[in-house]
Amino acid sequence: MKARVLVMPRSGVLDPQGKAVAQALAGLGFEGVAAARQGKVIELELAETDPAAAEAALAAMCERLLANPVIEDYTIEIA
Amino acid sequence: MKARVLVMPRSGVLDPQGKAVAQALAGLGFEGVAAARQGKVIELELAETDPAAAEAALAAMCERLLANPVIEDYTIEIA
Amino acid sequence: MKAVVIVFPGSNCDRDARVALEAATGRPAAMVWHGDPDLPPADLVVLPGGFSYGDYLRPGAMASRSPVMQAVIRAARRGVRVLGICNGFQVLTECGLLPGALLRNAGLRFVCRPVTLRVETADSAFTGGYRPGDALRMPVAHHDGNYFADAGTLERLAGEDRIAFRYLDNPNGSAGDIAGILNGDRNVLGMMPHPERAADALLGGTDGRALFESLAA
Amino acid sequence: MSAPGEDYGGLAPDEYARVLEMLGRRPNAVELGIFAAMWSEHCSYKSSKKWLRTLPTDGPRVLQGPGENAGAVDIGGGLAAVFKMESHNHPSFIEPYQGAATGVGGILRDVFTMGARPVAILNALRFGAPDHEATRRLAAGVVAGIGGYGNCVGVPTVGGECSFHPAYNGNILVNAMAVGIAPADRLFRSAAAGVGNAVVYVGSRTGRDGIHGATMASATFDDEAEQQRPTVQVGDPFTGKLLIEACLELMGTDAIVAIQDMGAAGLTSSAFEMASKGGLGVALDLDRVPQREEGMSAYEIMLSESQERMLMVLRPGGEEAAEAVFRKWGLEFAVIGRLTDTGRMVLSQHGRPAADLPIRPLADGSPEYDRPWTRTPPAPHATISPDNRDPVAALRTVLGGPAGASRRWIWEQYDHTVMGDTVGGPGGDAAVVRIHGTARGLALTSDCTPRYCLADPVEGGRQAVAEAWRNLTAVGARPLAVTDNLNFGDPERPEVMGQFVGCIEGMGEACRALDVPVVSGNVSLYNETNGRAVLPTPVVGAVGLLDDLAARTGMALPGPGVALVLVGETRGHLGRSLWLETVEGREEGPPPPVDLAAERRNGDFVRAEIRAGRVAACHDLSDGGLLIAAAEMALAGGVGATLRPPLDDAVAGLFGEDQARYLLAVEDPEDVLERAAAAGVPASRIGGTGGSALTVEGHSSISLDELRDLHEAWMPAWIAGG
Ligand SMILES: Nc1ncnc2c1ncn2[C@@H]1O[C@H](COP(=O)(O)OP(=O)(O)O)[C@@H](O)[C@H]1O
Ligand SMILES: [Mg+2]
Repeated sequence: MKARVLVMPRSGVLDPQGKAVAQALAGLGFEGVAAARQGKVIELELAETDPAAAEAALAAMCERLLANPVIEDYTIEIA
Repeated sequence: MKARVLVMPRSGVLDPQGKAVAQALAGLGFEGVAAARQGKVIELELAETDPAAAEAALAAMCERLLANPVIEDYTIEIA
Repeated sequence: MKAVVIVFPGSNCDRDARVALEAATGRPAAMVWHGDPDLPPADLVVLPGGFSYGDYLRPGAMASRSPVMQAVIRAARRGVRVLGICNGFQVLTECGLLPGALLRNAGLRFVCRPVTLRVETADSAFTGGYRPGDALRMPVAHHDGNYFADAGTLERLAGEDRIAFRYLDNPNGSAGDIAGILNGDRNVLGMMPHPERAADALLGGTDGRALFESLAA
Repeated sequence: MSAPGEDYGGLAPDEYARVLEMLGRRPNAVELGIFAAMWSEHCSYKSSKKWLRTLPTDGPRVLQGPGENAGAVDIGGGLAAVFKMESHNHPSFIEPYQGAATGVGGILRDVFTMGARPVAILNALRFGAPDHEATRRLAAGVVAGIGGYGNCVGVPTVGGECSFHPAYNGNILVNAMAVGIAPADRLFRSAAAGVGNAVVYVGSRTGRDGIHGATMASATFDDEAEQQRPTVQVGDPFTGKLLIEACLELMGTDAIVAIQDMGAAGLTSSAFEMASKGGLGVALDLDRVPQREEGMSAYEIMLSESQERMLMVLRPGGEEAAEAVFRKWGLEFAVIGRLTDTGRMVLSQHGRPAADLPIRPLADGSPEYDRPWTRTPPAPHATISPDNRDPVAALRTVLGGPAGASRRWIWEQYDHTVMGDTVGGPGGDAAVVRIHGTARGLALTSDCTPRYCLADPVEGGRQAVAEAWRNLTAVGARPLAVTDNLNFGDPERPEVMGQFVGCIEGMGEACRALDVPVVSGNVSLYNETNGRAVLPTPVVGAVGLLDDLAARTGMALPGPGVALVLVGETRGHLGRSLWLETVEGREEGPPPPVDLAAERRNGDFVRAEIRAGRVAACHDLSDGGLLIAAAEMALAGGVGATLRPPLDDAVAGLFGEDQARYLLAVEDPEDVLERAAAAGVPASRIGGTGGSALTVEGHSSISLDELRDLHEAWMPAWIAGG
């Protein structure tokens, strides 16, 4: 089973990369980009076949390793 | 309109971060993670309201800046 | 020789490059701001090390799209020499003057240490002061120096004698131990190690000096 | 900041009473927040200032002592060295990468605020036991964060220290020191002047970063609790670099009257300090403060600790030129208020008054405590039976374990060669940084031996200064001045306060005896969890001058056939030694006594020999004593050595940590010994160089290859989880 974890800076937490991306897009002449935030995405190939069990395992992985709860939020997407 | 751009290492391109994630998960006792790949996600807040126009603009942004075609593939998701 | 050093926001080896150039050429180097759409007349353009735009998104990505880079690309096509060191190498691959890309170090950590390079070709204005096989000591200091190119490109680089330097003690996982490459016309060199930090005996080595001197000659 | 109590926004009841008296009314929420911040331990030094006053802070070279953003000393040639050290202990425990990164960013700001270009960073790190579950993650994050900021701004991280002890399990220490160079006659200061002058905000926008959690939780503020939740400060080194360049560019003009970075307690403390030092008032319109988020309250704006921000007072007419500079560098620039003659801080938001406070009384009336303290009882003597265990086996244990292993894994993550002036980077005694464009250099070091401070704070305080002084001396530099970072537990506990008082007493004595005034510093208290305090850790950062870089030395043995000379008296003091701790597993005994007169005599002698070109290599003896020092010198030089134990008890002679000692490699030992005798300095020839092994005469030997592997292996293996 394939799964995807999105890890984004929590709202309110400064995101220097996102800010720089938004500015660079404006500099290249792309108008109408009000804001950008940058995070990371991790695509995983899991042996687990049960979606609920996979989701639980992924949540545990996020808590333990993939996301830093102090500054990041995560979302789990199962294919 | 909100949109999301996912930028992943192309297949065949070494992905040291993804590899490290897979190893670290195994080290923490998470079994059954066959592979992991790590990429970037950029969430954008666009002034554009027409999905097709937004998609075209996002593709241009990816080509010009957000992804490096030598090493990365991108996917555009519009909310 | 007239040299120009480009200053991007976040460049931090611009002064170091200038000092090394001035020592080798005896002439002041011009510092050019990234926002300038034009270059002053120059024989050599240096893209210095540093963290242009904080290395955000991808190292060198945003800098490679700055106004001055259009002028640098035109100059390179005219045959003006362009030297990209560290972040400058990343900018050169991002703007397409050099093939391939620089990925995150295999060890995933920033690495600052002296490395040993083997000179692979003396056939360029940059490496003419060395002999093939020379071993040079100079520092690396980067987080993303892991050179990547597809197999065909790697083959072509080797076949066309465009690999300038290889690591003898690969610090970052680079394909083929590549530390520096030339473009097809041999007037553009990108390299991760810092020759400008190895051009002063007091700082522990002068192996980089011949690179600047052969450019000045 | 200190841990505030539940009520009165963090103020103690009697402090709150003083607020009522000062205002003649109840403060509103914003005002209370400002009082709490300004009177917090961190901002007011209320527990420590009585004792800090006892430190020597003056001297002929001092251009700026404590009280400004950083201290400054004259280094000749029209230049000043500007430096300070600061802690980011609590933030680094919560989020190691960002905590450490913003610590570096903050200390860099302190230095360039004075008009100095930063030229070097040092870091002093204390982690918990290597096998404690959090230590690995914290150490990896902190080191990456320090590198992440320093590497990006392009200031070399040239030295530091790192040690482990279970007392830091719940409270790591992350201290960073920055050093800059400025024209001596153009130091910038923070005292505001000129009624009507513009108060200008530059740098990044203000967000809800780092607003003090405990203060936020106070009763008055739980309305929009979720929205107001404070967030961890995230460093933006890219903006930090732009801010350095923009400020230094503007400082080349005459636009700036006063400047202050926004550090702890952000806009509140910067505005207060500038106005109170200038004896003026200030009126700020908070709507003009560049904000990252919608709907920020006055309280949040005033107490945000967003990074990469500065406050300046500009000369009339200077605004346009200043704005152009900051716009060019892509930074925020906003006139947010004016200086007034009212002596009050008047804040308005949305066209309504938000706060109105008297500045001088609030600043001058900040509490000062004479906290009760008890002197640390003397540590009982540790009985150590003299025996003749193999010193080389002990060397393996010490050098191959957490206390003695190489810190290369750390410093290779720091760019220590950027700026093209690092003559001596990490791995030696003091780092040496050339003064750009000259043949002169600065020597830089940071030192503290907390296990000594725990056993005897006064000796430990003395020793921290003496070791820093010795490290500078060992490269041939003349020590100029020091900064400090005093890390302790809860000052409301008399034992902890006693440690603080004792350490300061020892430091003050040593600074006087060795002629190194304290020109800046930082105090970090409440480093404890569940009643368990960190070891008393008064870190000393020291700066010395090399008048001629050619007349310096390093610790690498130069090659075979050179004599080894031990300078200083060896008594074999093993109490609190690394040997006792790591080989015997005992943390016992008093620390080695520090004889300041001997320190001075021996050090002055060594420095003169180095300057005269008679010393090929030099290393001061500290942690681990003579054999460790000899091993480090052999490894650095890639050449072997043979050593005769200086005492009959080989272990005591080779591992004793007696102070005021140096190991020298010299070509002409007779000459040096004669000169030492004439100067009244104990010295003896104890061996020589050659071969590819380190040999202890009458015992055994170890090859340099094996020694190197041992020394280098521990840290990478530990981090990798092995
Ligand atoms: N955290 C660190 N960052 C940079 N360098 C470090 C760090 N920890 C130790 N070092 C370097 O390792 C060397 C040995 O450190 P230490 O044993 O504390 O030296 P000394 O005993 O001479 O004071 C020094 O050169 C020091 O600068
Ligand atoms: Mg030392």
